[in-house]
Amino acid sequence: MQKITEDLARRRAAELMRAGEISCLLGWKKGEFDYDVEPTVFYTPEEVERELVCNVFSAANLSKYLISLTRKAEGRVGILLKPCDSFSFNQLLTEHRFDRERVYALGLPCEGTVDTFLLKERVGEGIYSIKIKDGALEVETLSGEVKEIPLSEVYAERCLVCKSRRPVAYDEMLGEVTPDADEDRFAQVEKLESMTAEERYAFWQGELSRCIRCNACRNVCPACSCERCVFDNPTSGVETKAPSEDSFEEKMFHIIRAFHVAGRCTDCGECSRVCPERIPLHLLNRKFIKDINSFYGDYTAGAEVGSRAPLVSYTKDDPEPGQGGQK
Amino acid sequence: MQMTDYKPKIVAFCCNWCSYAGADLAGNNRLSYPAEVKIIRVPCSCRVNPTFILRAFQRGADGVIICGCHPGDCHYTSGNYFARRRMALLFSMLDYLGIERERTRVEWVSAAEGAKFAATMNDFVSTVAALGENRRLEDLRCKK
Amino acid sequence: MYVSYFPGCTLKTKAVRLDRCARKSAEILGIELQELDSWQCCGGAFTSAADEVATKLSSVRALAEAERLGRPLVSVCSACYNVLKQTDHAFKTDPEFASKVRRYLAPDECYNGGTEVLHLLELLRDKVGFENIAKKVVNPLKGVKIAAYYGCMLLRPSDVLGLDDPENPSVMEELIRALGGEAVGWSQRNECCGGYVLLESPELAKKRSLEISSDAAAAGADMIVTACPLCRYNLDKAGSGLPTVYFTELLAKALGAEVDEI
Amino acid sequence: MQRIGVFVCWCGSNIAATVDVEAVSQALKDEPGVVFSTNYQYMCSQAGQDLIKQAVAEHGLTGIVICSCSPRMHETTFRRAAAAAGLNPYMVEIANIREQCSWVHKDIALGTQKAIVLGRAAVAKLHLNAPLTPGETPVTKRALVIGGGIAGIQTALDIADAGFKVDIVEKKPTIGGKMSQLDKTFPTLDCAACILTPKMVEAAQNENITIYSYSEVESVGGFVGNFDVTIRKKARYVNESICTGCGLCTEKCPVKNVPNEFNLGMDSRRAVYIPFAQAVPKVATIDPDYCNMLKNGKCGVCARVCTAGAIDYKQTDELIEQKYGAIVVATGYEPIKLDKFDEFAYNSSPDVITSLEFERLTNAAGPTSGKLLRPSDGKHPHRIVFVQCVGSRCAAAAGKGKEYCSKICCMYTAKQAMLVRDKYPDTEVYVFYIDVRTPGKNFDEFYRRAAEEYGVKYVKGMVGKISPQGEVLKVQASDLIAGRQLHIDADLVVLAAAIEPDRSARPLATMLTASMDTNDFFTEAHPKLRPVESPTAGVFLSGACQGPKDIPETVAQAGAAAAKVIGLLAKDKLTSNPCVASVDELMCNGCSSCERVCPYGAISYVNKEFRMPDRTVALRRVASVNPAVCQGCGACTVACMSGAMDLRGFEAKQIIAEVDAICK
Amino acid sequence: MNRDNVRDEVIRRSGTDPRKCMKCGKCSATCPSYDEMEGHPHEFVYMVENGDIEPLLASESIYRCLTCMACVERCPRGVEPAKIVESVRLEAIRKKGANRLTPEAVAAVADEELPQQAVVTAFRKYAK
Repeated sequence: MQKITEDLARRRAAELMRAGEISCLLGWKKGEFDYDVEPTVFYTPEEVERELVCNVFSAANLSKYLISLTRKAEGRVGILLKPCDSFSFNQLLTEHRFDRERVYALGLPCEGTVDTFLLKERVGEGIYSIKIKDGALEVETLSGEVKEIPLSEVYAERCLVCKSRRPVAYDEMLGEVTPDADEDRFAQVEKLESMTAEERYAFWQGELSRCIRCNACRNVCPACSCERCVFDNPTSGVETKAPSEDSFEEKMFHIIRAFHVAGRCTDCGECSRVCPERIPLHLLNRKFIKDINSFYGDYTAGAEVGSRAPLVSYTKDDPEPGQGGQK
Repeated sequence: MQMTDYKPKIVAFCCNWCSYAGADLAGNNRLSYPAEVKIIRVPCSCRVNPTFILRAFQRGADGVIICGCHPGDCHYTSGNYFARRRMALLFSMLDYLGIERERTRVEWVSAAEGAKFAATMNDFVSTVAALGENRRLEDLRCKK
Repeated sequence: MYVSYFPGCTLKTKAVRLDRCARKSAEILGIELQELDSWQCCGGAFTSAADEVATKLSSVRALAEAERLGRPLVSVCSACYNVLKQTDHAFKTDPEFASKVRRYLAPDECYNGGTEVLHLLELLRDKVGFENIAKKVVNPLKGVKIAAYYGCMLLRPSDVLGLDDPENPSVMEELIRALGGEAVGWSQRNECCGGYVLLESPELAKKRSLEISSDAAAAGADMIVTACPLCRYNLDKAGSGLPTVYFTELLAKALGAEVDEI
Repeated sequence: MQRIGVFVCWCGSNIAATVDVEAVSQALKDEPGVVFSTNYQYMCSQAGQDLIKQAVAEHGLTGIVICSCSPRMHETTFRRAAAAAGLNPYMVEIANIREQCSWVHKDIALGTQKAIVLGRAAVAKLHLNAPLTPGETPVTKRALVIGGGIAGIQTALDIADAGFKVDIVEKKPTIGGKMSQLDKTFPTLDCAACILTPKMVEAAQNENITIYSYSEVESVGGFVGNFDVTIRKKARYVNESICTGCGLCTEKCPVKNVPNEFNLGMDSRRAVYIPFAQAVPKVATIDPDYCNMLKNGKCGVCARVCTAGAIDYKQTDELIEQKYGAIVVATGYEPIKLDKFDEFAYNSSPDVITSLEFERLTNAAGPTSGKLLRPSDGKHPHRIVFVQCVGSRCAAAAGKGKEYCSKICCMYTAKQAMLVRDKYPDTEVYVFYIDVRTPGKNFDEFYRRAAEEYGVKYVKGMVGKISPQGEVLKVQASDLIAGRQLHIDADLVVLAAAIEPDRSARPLATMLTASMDTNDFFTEAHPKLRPVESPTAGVFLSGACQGPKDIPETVAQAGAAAAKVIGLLAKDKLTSNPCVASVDELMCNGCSSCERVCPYGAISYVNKEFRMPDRTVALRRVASVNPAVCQGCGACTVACMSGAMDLRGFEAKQIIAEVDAICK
Repeated sequence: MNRDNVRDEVIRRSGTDPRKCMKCGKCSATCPSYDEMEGHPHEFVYMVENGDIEPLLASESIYRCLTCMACVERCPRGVEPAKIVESVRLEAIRKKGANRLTPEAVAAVADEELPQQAVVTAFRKYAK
């Protein structure tokens, strides 16, 4: 995202707030370091003008916060939506999770966000500060060295294969829509599919064994917006609070989580972004998306409000289970 | 492990109207199938939550089969169509995770198909038995 | 349209007209019948026994070659069609047979069940279309009453061959009508001429054939048309006096093809 | 903590022979919460039920587990016993150790082990059971009968006689069905019309009965006691209330070549027609496929000749919405199409006919005025061959025909053969049979009379091929007893075609959510004990829609179905199944997933204020289930990802407890 | 081989199940060769089912079946009698020296126009 967009966003949001159009704004502000930009709610135009950050580190999908914020806040809530976040926004609307009238959405153009893990790996030592330049990051390390890292080398995978940079929901658009990414979103899933069952098993055992059940994936996921998660619900029969001795617990959690968001997941990639163990959780969701597309025809969750999700509809000649989509 | 000694644990979810009645008919006609098959009665195949299936695998089941009315014949008109979608996706996911796809199955068995019920169970048990014990996506950390 | 062509042993010798007329007509209809390089005699009869493998190998080889060429395999002779199609079906439905066959085949002639076996009649009906053939007729078979004789091998077993309704077939009648002729209705058209027992019991074959040709005569036919050299031989010998011709002869004549007298 | 009693049934030797019932009751005694465990010879007997009552009282049981036959058999019995003992009837769980254990496992050790596991699963589930109370819904005191043949008429008359309103929906222009096409009926040789038409008139005149002829059921909603049905009354272009049935229009209509379906196409009718003289309602119907006025606006003869002014070319289909408490299916049968049996030359010779066509040829109101004449040349046939089992008893592997016995053919063939010999003694009659099946009152005597007194030649064998040749049909057949192949020159061949359910039955079953077997016959709730009820509550079965039946059986079943309907309509209120979905509003996201999968429209949404965990109050959209409409399938429970939706009696934690017990 | 083994082998080779027969006799009604046989199609099915194969092996009937498949086509039970006849015939001619047909015999009946097809077919059906 360009500096110009950040300026525009600050100006417009503050204007709206001063005019009483919105009572608060869901946006991002700088955290402890330049690279950890975190979601926040601004209540005054001054805060917005001073602290709102809209740049390649504004990765978090804000749409989920609308559920609680619209319940609490007075008047209309402002929100900044990257194109991918706008799909989540629509999906939440489809599920009646907030009232559209209570929200004013400012659409942001996006060319990708930075994978901070990748950046840290690339820099190789502690980062002191970051300056965003055209197409590159100027990183000053703790040892005082200044490195220039091309953005193209540290864009997040989810942005390289982004399903669409064309926003599907906003009240006003700040800046120009950027061209779509052209990499194949399902290449990684296909690679796994082409492995033998043994290899896949080994892959996922290695990945999922690292899970510490911190619930970060669940908490960030805009589709995981249940009032109370089944894994916290004593009547569900599967309530678990923490990793148990049972060797299957984490797999069950992740499979069920993926299943619960199947047909609703917009592939925003937040789950993998926040995972402290860097488990590629999005590959589970993407598998469902790929299967849904091939079994039941292309479907993009959140592309339009009110569409019927694949798991709550059917046709009489759907493929039989276990046939790999064959009818 | 000797294949002949190995008895897989099989959980069969049967809808009350067709498949559970089909299983009863298999009994009425004295059509035998392995005792490893234990049936759980549900009103409809659409009552089967993927959680139940994963829970069965978690607790040591080697195979899980869901039986319902034939598509178009659901007592509740559409339950099995939803079940079919859910299971198609879930089974594909389990396969993706490296759990053999032969361990899960959906079969449509009507109340009149006692013979099909018994034949299905015989086939399913021998298929699962041939795979051996389920490795259940074990967590590396839990390995002794 | 390019198709692979399996002429069969008899078409190369005693039934040259069946073959020549088929080729000439195909040419006029824009079908390229490409004779398989290395076909061998199909054996004339399909042995239904599950443990017969060697006798079916020549058919599998032909199927394999057609598969490599990626074209349907067309036959004009009822018997070849019957044997090829039944062999193909056995190969696709009986894994034990398929695996036994593979042991006899060279690696490069392996068959994967991908060949569509067609009788020329099927090709004309389903891929060319009788209405298109009718447009190309230059010598309509006007005023000729023709009894279409199917015998057994074009029709049975119908669940494998699927060429036509085994009890009430119509493909040859439709062809006759497309060529401007009149097809007579008669009931012995799908009964056996006794072909297989010709050498074993000539009198039985003769009895059967006479029954068939007399029924055709009783129905008022001027001639019988067939797709099988053996049927033709038997019916000719039956002694009812009714001439028997191949369907390709009628086709070639109606389409105005020049076919040398043999 | 529950106090659970376990009762293991021997079922005589049905269970006890392959399951060590003592070992089962001993093993289950050690399960947590089990305070009493025993076994008994017949738990379903009065003595067995008394045992339950006694144990509940003595041990203060809060729930019981019965290890016995299938719950589909005796769940209701044991629930009643529990209620009689003062327990909530839903505190009963059944472990099916007969159909799904003792009858299918021959090894006693394995059978016993499995029975114990099944018992444990039932105990584990019962621990989580909660008392349930059925809801109550009112009953609409009106019945719908679908199909106006003898089955539908009889059912309607019986229901009407009990004082309830009943509507008959018949897709044809007249009621009467197949029976109206028959000549005589076996084994008494009554004239079909003589016994049927009075009933048709009775139905028309009964003030409790409304006949919707030329009508079809368009949609069915609701549930037992409260069905909402839409009936499409097709436009017949004749005002039914004005038409006097004089028939003048049917004589003057210039379109004369319409195949007459009542005579199976063996003669023709006009474009405006009354199917037969005794039709009910006796009103004309215009066939829009043939009427020149309706097709191109040129004609209008019928309107001109109709003195009553009943013709209405502008008439359109009418949709009637009506509420019913019960629905009776009486859709009947059709003979199968014989396209795949051309070895019998049905398509190539007009003199090869079906038995139903033969009925019309011998019926005084038929195309030949009752004279038996060959369709081809109108000559009297002197040698007739009847072929039985045409399309019946065919294996699926044969790829054609039906697997079942059509049941009525042996008898009507005997009747037809006998009548031919009676009326035309110079006619030679052969019947080719595989078996002659005559299990009915006076049936075998009837068949023997055909052979012994009337000289019908019964040949054990089958016809292989029929060759029409000139005027004769050359019949090639086997005589298995003589060991000969027969060659008969017949003048007429009559094929006893298999019967199959009417084609309207399948879509109707879908509307009614009533199950069907693989042959499209409606399935009964229990093959022996509930033969006239469909498994779908409030839907009953009458006549051949449930399986092949002759007239006496059909009438008996029609009366039985009526009795069941009367029993239902006599109630003011129905108690509904309490095993329905219920929503935990605190957990509901209001996402609408459940609503979208509910086939009954039982789920709606309300906005409610809730105190949130952070002590704020929020207005939230939450689901609400109508327990009278919910049928308890559970589709919503899986669509709900938050787990807010659960199914009473089959709760998630109950099923998981069963899974755990089984996998232990 | 004992009687049961022969029966099992004949049935296995035929690929059919004679127990499906309901004794309707349609095969024998259909058979164009009926009068030439002393064991008729339905009897083949019945005798093979019961293991009475010896009399069939000795019977000329096995060489009178036209393999026209009419019985297969018309059997309402899907029993396929012609395949049973063929299986019995193979049982007979696979025995050493039991070839039914010799080249000399063919030469004796062959005429100018006899199609090759007739010869190859006869050898395939009546000789090993």
